[in-house]
Amino acid sequence: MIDKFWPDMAAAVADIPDGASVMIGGFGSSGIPFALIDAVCAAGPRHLTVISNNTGSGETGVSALLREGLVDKVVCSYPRSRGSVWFERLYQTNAIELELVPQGTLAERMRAAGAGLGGFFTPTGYGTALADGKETRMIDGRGHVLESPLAADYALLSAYKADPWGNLVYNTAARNFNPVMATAARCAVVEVGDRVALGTLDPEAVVSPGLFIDRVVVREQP
Amino acid sequence: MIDKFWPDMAAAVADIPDGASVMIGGFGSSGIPFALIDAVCAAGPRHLTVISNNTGSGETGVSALLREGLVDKVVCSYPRSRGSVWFERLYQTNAIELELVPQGTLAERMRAAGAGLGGFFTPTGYGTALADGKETRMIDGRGHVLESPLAADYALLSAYKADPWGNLVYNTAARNFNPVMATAARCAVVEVGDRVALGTLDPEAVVSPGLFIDRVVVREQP
Amino acid sequence: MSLPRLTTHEMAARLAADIPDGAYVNLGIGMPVIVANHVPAGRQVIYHSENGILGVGRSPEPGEDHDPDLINAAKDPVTLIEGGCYFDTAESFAMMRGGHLDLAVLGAFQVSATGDLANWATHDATYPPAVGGAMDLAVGARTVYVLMRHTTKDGTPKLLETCDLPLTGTACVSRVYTDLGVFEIDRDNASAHVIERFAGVSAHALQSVTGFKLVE
Amino acid sequence: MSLPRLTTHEMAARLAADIPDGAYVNLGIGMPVIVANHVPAGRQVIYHSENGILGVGRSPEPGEDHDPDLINAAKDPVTLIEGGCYFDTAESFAMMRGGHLDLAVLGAFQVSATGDLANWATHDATYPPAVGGAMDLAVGARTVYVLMRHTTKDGTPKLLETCDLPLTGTACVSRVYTDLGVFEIDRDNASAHVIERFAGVSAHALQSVTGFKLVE
Repeated sequence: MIDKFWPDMAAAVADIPDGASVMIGGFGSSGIPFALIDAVCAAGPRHLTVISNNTGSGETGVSALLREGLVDKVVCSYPRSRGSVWFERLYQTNAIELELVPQGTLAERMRAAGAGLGGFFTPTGYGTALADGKETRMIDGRGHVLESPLAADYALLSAYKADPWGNLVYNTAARNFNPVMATAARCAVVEVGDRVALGTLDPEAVVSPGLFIDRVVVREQP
Repeated sequence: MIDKFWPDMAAAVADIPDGASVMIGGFGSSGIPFALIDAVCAAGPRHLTVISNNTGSGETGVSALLREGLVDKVVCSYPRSRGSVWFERLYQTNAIELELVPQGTLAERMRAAGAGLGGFFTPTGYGTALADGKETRMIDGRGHVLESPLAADYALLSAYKADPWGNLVYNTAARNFNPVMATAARCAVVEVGDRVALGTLDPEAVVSPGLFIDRVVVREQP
Repeated sequence: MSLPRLTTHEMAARLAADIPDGAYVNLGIGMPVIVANHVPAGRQVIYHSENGILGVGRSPEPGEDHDPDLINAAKDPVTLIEGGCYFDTAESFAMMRGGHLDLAVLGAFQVSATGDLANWATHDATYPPAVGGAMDLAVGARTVYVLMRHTTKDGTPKLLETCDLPLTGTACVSRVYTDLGVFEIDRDNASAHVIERFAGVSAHALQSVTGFKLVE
Repeated sequence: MSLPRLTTHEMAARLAADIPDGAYVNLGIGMPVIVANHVPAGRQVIYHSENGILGVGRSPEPGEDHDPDLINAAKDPVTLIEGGCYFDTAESFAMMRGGHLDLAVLGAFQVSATGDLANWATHDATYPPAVGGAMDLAVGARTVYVLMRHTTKDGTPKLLETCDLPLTGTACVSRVYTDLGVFEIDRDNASAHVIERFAGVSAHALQSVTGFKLVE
C-alpha cells in the first residue's frame, strides 16, 4: 500500500544537499513548516537558496536558517517584516543575495514550473526596477514582462491533515504558498497536524492531491 | 444584501448579443449547462463564437446551438464524439469555422485570461500542425509554443450548489472546465441544482469564489 | 502656512463614502486598512486579502478565542465573515491581476500626474526592499485609489509631475484621497481634477503644495 | 505470411506487467484503458483522468446506482476509489504537462524511429479533427508508452522511419507494446531495441513488418 508518511522530521530532510534550492511555505507566521525547518537547521546543509514569501521573524522559521548561516540567497517578495532582524543583518553586510520578486509573480512562476510551462507574460512590474534586464513586450497595448518558471529541489510545507497518499487539506489562511510550492518542487516534504485514514478526506475538498507530495511527517503537538 | 440569483434562465441570458463569444462548461455530458443553453436557443442570438471542450451530442447542449444555426465558430479540443452529428454536418459543408486547440492549452489560455496574463510558452503542440503560424522558442533545450489568453463575453456554466454571493461547489467530474471559464468571462452565468444560505458552504471547500460569478439561476428539477 | 488637515480617520471615512455597495475590495497595509471601519452602514463590501482570503472580517477582540493561522496581509489576526472562503496564493493573485477586484486602496510615497505610483521602495540602500503584492494590485485591480497625506512631514509634495522614487506601476492610479482633498488623475493631460477641497483649504494653498497642475 | 499475434487483452496484460507499484498513470482512450484490468494483484496504481479525477475506479456494474456526472476521458461511467479526488481541467492538465504523472499509455496510428507520435488525425479532411488531451500527455508525462497493433489491417507498418500522419508530439515515446513484441525507442540512433519478441515471431519476420531498424 502507498504510504508517504516518514517516521520523523530528521529523516525526511536528511538528503537535502549543500547548494540545494528549497521552497518554504507560509505567509507571515501562518502555514510555516517550523518543525521541518528546525530539522534542516540540525542537519546543516550549506549554501542553500531559499524561496519563500518572507524571511522569517525572530529566531524561528526562515530566520533560523539565516542565523545558522546556511543560506546564500533568498528569493522573496517581502523580506522586511516585524522582527526580520537576521535577514536585515545579513543584507546590510552583503552576506546574502536577494532576488526580489513581486508576490503574484513569485506564485505564478512556481505555478508555471509545476504546470510544465516555459514562462509567461505578466503586466506586473512593467516599467519598474523589478523588470530591469527582463524581456518585455506590448500585448494589446499594454506592457508585459516575460517571467520564467521557478522550480526547486525541495519544498518544505505545512498542512493541517494528510492521508497516506499525501492528499492534503489546510487550515484557513495557512494555505497560502503551500499548494503551489508542492507542485513546483522535485521533492515536496510536508509536516501535518494529523494523519487521517485513506477515504477520510472529502474528495471534493482535497486541496493538494497526493501526486504532488513525496513525504509527510506528523508534527508533534506542543 | 448581495444576491446574484436571477429569477429564470431566459432573463439571465437575454442580453447575449449577436456576435458574442460564449464559453460553455462541461466535458462529454458532465457539467453541461443544458438549461442555460436551451434559454439561449430560445433567445436566438446569431453569429456566436462558442468555446467549449466538445461540440455536443445528439440534440441537446452545444448541438442544439449548432442545429439552430446560431454559431459561426467553435473553439474546441474534441469536436468529434459519439453523436456529434450536428457539428459534423456543418463542418463537412464548411458552414462552421473550427479552431482546434489541445485541451490543456485551451484550459490554460482561459486561465491566463482569468489571471491577467498576456500569454505563456507551452511545450504542448510544438512540432505539430497545431503550432503552425505560431511563435515558438527553445527554452532549456525544449521547443515551446507561445499561446495567447482566451477570454469570452459570457460563460454558461453548471454547478451543484451556490450561495447568494455566487460561491460555487460542483459534483464529482462535473467540475471540469466550469471553474476556469468562470474566471475568463466578462459575465459568468451559472445554473445550479440548489441555492443554499450564506455560510452553508465550507469556506475551505468553495471551488469558485463568488467574485468570479455574475448571475446564478436554479435549474428546475426534472 | 498651516493648512487645516483631515485626521487619518477622517481621510479614511471620506474614501469609504465612495466605495459602492457589493464591491470586492483590497485594502493595502497601513492607512488603507482603516477604511473598513468607516464604510457607511447598509453597504456590503467584501474584502480580499492577498494571502488567500475573500471575506475578511473584523479583528478578534482582545481575549477572544481566535485561529492563529487566520491573519491578513499585514500579518494581523482577523476573522472570516459568513460567505467568505480561502484559496492559495496563486489563485489569490489571479484574482488581483485578472481584474476581478473592483477596487484596491493603496498607500503611497508619491503619485505622478499620469497616475504612476511609488509606494514600495525608498532610496535607502541599506534597508532591504520589499514589494509584496503592491505591483500586482497596481496593475490588476479595476480601479486603484491612493490614500495618503498630501505632503511629507517636511512639507514636500507627494503629488508630483514625475515620481523620483522607484515605481510600483505606471498609469495605474485613478484617484488620490489626501488630508486636503480628493483628486481624479487626468492621465492624458498630466494633471488632476479637484473633486473636493476640504473645508478651509483654498485653491491657491492646495496648488502650492501640489507638484502638478490642479484643475478645479 | 501470417504471424502469431497477441490478442488485445494479452497486449494489455504485457504492458500492465511493466507498470510499477504506486505509479500515477493516465490510460488513453481505446485499447490503453484495458490495461487497468490486467495490473498484477498486489500492485497499487492510481489512475488519472484528464477531465479532473485522480483515483479512477472500476466501471459501475449494470444496474448499479451511479453518479451520471462521474465519467472518464472516454465519457464512460466510472467510480472513484478511496483516496481519490476531483479537480478542474486547468489543474488536471497542470498535472499532465508538469511531469507529475509517472506514465501515460497511449494508442497510436504511427510511431517514428525517434519517438515521434501520430495518434490524433488522419488524412481524411471531411472528418473533423479532434485532439483532446493527447498532445499534453505526449509532452508532459514522465514516460510515454504506446500500445498499438504492429501493423494496420492491410499489413502496413505503423513503426516508421518518419510518421506521415500529423504529429501529436516529437521525440516523446519511450516504448511501444504491440501484438508482436516490446520495443524501446533509441532516439539517438533512430532505431529500437527489441525488449521482447513474442513466441513464434522470428527476428526476421518482425523486421519485415517494421519500418525502421530493430536491434536485438
